[in-house]
Amino acid sequence: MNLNYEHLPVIIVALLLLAAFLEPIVYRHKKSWAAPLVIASMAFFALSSLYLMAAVNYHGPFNYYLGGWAPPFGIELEIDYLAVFLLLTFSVIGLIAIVYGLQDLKHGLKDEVLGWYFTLYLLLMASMAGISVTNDLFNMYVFVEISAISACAIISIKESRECIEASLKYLILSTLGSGCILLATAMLYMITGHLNIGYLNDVLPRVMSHYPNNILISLGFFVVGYGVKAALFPLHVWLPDAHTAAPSPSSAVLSGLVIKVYAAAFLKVFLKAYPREIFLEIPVMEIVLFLSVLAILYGSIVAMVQEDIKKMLAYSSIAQIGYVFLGFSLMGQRAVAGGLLHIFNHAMMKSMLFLAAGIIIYSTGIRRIRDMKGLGVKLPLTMGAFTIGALSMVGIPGTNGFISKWQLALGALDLGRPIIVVVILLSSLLNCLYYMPIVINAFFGVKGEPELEIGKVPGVMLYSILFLGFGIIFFGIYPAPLLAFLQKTVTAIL
Amino acid sequence: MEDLLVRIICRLVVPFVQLYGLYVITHGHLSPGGGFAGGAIVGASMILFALAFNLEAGSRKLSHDISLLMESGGAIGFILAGFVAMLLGQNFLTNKAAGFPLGVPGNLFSSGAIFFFSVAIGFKVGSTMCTLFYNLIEGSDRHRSSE
Amino acid sequence: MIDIEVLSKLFNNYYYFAAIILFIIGFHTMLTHANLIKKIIGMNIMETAAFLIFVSIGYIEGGRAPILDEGFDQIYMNPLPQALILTGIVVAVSVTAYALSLIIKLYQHYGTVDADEIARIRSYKP
Amino acid sequence: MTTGIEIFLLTFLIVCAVAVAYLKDLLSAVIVFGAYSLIMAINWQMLGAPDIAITEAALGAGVTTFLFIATISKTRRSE
Amino acid sequence: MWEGDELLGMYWQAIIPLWVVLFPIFMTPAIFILSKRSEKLRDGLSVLTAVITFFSVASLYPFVMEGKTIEYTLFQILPELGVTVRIDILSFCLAILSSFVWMMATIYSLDYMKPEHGKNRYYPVLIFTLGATLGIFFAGDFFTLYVFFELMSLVSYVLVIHEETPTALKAGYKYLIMTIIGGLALFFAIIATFELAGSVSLSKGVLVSKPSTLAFFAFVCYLIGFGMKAGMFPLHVWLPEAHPVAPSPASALLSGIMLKTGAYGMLRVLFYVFNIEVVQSARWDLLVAVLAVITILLGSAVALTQFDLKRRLAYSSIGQMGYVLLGMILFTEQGLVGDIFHIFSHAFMKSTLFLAAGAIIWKTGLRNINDLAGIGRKMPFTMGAFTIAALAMIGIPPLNGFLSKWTLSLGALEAGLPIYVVILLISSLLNGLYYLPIIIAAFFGGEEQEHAHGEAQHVEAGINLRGEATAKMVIPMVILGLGCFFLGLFPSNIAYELSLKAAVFLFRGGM
Repeated sequence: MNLNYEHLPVIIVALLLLAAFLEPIVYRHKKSWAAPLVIASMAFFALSSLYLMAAVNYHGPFNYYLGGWAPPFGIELEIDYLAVFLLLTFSVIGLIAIVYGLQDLKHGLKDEVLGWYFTLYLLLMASMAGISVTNDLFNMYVFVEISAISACAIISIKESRECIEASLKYLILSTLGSGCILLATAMLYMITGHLNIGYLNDVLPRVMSHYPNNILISLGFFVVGYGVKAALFPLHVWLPDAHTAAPSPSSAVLSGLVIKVYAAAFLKVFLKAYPREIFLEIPVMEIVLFLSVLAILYGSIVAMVQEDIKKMLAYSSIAQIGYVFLGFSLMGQRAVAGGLLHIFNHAMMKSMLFLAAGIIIYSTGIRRIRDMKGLGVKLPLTMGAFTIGALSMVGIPGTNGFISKWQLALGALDLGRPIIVVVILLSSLLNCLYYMPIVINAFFGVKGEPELEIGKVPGVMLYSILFLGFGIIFFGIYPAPLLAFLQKTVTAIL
Repeated sequence: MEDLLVRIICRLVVPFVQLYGLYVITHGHLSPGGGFAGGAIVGASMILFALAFNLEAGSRKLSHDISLLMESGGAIGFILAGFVAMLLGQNFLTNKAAGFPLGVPGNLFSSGAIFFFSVAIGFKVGSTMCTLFYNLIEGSDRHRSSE
Repeated sequence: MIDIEVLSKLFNNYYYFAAIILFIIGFHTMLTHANLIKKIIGMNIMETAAFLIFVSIGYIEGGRAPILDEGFDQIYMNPLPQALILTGIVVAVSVTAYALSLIIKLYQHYGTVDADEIARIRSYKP
Repeated sequence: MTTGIEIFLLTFLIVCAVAVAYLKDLLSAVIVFGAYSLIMAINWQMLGAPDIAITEAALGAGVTTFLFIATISKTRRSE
Repeated sequence: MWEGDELLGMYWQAIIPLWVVLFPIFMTPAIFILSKRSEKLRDGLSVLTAVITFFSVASLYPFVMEGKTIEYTLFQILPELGVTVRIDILSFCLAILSSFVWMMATIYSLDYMKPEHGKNRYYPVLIFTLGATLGIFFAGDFFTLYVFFELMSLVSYVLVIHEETPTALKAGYKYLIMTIIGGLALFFAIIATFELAGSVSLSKGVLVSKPSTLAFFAFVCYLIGFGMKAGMFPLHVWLPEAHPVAPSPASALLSGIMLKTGAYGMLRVLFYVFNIEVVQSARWDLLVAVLAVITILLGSAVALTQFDLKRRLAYSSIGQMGYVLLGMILFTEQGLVGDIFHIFSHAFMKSTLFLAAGAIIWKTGLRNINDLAGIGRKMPFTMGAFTIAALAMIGIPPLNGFLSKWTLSLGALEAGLPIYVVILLISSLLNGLYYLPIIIAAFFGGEEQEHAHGEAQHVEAGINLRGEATAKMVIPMVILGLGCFFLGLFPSNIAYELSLKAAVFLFRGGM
């Protein structure tokens, strides 16, 4: 028996799936074990990701052939820097969200569906881990589908009519996106005979001049497909409803992680599978850049007029995913690193904000921003964490949002595009315009005790957002190792 | 559809359909078909049964608990079978290199782990089909979603 | 003449051609029809079209189904796309089933399966 | 000649797809979609993919149609 | 032995800037926690922190007078960008000034804030802002400077809106938005500098030595960012709203010290990022000059039309900051001396004025200038300090305002720009027009009506019009007022020496 670390990625995915399928049985027969099982599997996920990160950092990236079949026929997993980075992000944020969720969900969900929620959550995590590590386009498609279904399901699990409608809208559009991804994959397979990203990168430069139409179609469909799933600007229509209607931990995971995983998949396909020369001939990245700029401005502007706090956060997500795509589509060393960094940073900020909003809704039932006056007096820690998140969104130095903005802006200047920096700054200002009034209203301008009914906030919920808030500050002050790691990642990709 | 003729024919047909489904499942590596297709056939037979008689009769044959167990059990079995190769020092889901034979045409038990994989998938797909159908018909009194 | 060239190209690749047409029909049905059930059917058509492209890539004129038999010297179809599409079909069916269950729930809430009508009801009663 | 049959089948597929889009009666649309799936299954067989043919027949034509009909019986029949 | 002592001394001096920045910041949570226990402890600790900080800064004096510079990087936040600490004479000037005024304002706060709410919030924020402000001055590169600049700006928001009235909240919101805009402009400027030069350190000499489009935009953004804080003309809109609504000690700090951070930043930009040749050859100085002149005239002119005491003071601040901005683009040594000395003078004058105004408001509740007739007889010390500072503002010799204006004029003449002298004179005249009536009315006017019914009203309202405010309020005010006097008496006082050295230092290339 030699179980070395190279098996870990597949063990992660398999164990998460195993736990997911065990969960309904456990929940039916031994209810008290269900929650520990979820926590244990997520903790295992987080720990092994950490270990994997250390191993890859030390030994270098490695490949894993599923079933012992070498590519081009077998499915290959490639565990490179990017993959471990994504794994770590997903696992840690996922763990925190579900730890928080245990309390919140008991409050918000019907008892009998809780077990199913855990199943779906683990399935979602497994599929995201799968997308991160796989190096095979079709396998990626399958994981994308699984994640789409489970993501829809954790929205619809509340069974209110808003949830179901949002979930159905999401499902339909998401399937549309999957169809596009599948067709694009087929197009690539048609001209190269490969589905493996590495092989595609080898073969595509040789065949691209023979089949320009196929390349064009595949690029277009990939952009549409991943764009729909990651809510890139004109294809974002499903996001606000879906992220608003879902239970708070779901919103945190959906906004913080799920849309990011598609952005990462986009990065994998576009920068790892396609040769760089294609983008010189076909300006698809310019289009994505343009869309992401629009996304940043649109998301920020629309967020300003929202009344529901979760809806506001959802629109803000549209703007933030714009940053990620902005970094990727610039295709410079610093810019891509900035985009990746923003995946991590925004995952922390946005899940924290959603979880804080969840606490507010949990303990007071308030959803409208207008009604949140004086909340800072009643829920000082929650609103304090919210403030940190808001400051980070605006990009105040000392928070991690500043670091990613800095990196992105520097990346844009590297490529001689100061106008992008102006867009980033403009959006920071807009962020300020819609986050700051909440903070100000919560803390200031209230004389005496506000008349609010406050339920008791469970400690676990509070600790999880405080932990995330601490992370925001920590990575705002000491991002150096993370950035060094990302530099390595980007060097490997480009 | 509470018709005598339909019921009798159903009684007659369903065992054969199920047998065929099992055949498809178990001979997945030898002939067209496999876990997915066979499981779907078995599941479809159960649905047919439930349609011809009524839902109570159908769920008596395959109760929700059993269905749940089969559904999860199939998936778990598949993953566990995949782990076997790993315990033998090979990659996940490895068949040939882990010492299992690759299969001789025409021989049912000649292909090692693939047989187990097929059976596990068959269970899973078949029971999932039934669950889905019941859920759709029964409506929202029980919540369930697909995998 | 270019037209004839294009036509003959299309004729020679009739599977791709048909698949693209089906894809567009499915896409169109999915996007433009307000009826949710129709949308789901469109979704299925779209996905089968994509599968059709995939499988026809592996198609070889005069080849046999990829089943190992006594004669080893025969030409086989490429088995890889077929194996993949099997997975794809199962995924498609699960998505369909899930979507349909959502539609039923939506019907119980709104009394209609028409997306436009649902939007109207929602905007009517905020 | 095989090409003739293939082209006939593909044309039939397209016709079915268009018909599905235009039929006002949802039940008829679903039935036509069932036919579409069956033709698709035959198509798979023609393409040398019996595995998919069987699966498509069972899942696409069988189960999916069942599910659609079940849904329509729960909701409303006309568009 | 002797060498060891020397080395130890070096280490100690190297640590002081860090200590000075971190000590108040770390005391903040302590004060916050203790404030729940006892108010006395909280007040005492706040004052103690301010005092210790001041003396720590002061202990650097011999070191700095030797003309030494220390710079080291604490740790890296981003590749090539870290938290860098640096002491030189310019930073020492600003640091000693701000810690001194801060100490005074903190002592003043003790009694002033007694009737106010939210004191548990006020003191920690006050002390934290001290740390952040000193962080700006001891920053070794623009990145660190930016970080502390943003921290200070954001945290001082809490000071601005302390009273939490709708007016205060509105003004505070304006302040916040403008601060963020300024911060973002700075962000752009610094990032562009980093892109152009590969570094934003203060010790690399001139960073950008060739004018280019990007460099120009960077310059403009620096101007927006720092000019925003300094209340430069088109960006001054937040200032007259925010300064009056803050509690008076906070106003004194906002006007006296925090405005200076903008001027300090501009000085650093002009001498470290670009240099004289770049700015002059590209004629960028013209932009600053025009804006500075408009700022001077506008600030002084609008102050005339204001009848709220603190608002008038706030507009006066805008005008005075115009002098500072003007002084730095004269690019003569004399002008620079005047410039830096004016930073000193204005800090003393304006904080005295605001503290005095605060004492009047605290004691009588009167904010309108027309109601202040005869107040000088009731509060002689307060109005005495007010008078000295106001006269200094106008530029009456031998007060410090005169000295700085004199030096500035000399600098302008040296630069061959006598027009600036005319502007200074006009502005002084305007200053006289809006300060003198207050003083005259306070000491000589309005006896009858005040006695007739004004006092009766106030007695009804339960306010005692007689007598001074408490000693804790009067003493800091008087000390600052006397400072105005002594710093102007001889042109060889400590502040002037420091300014002289700093100006020479900057002209030598700032190494």
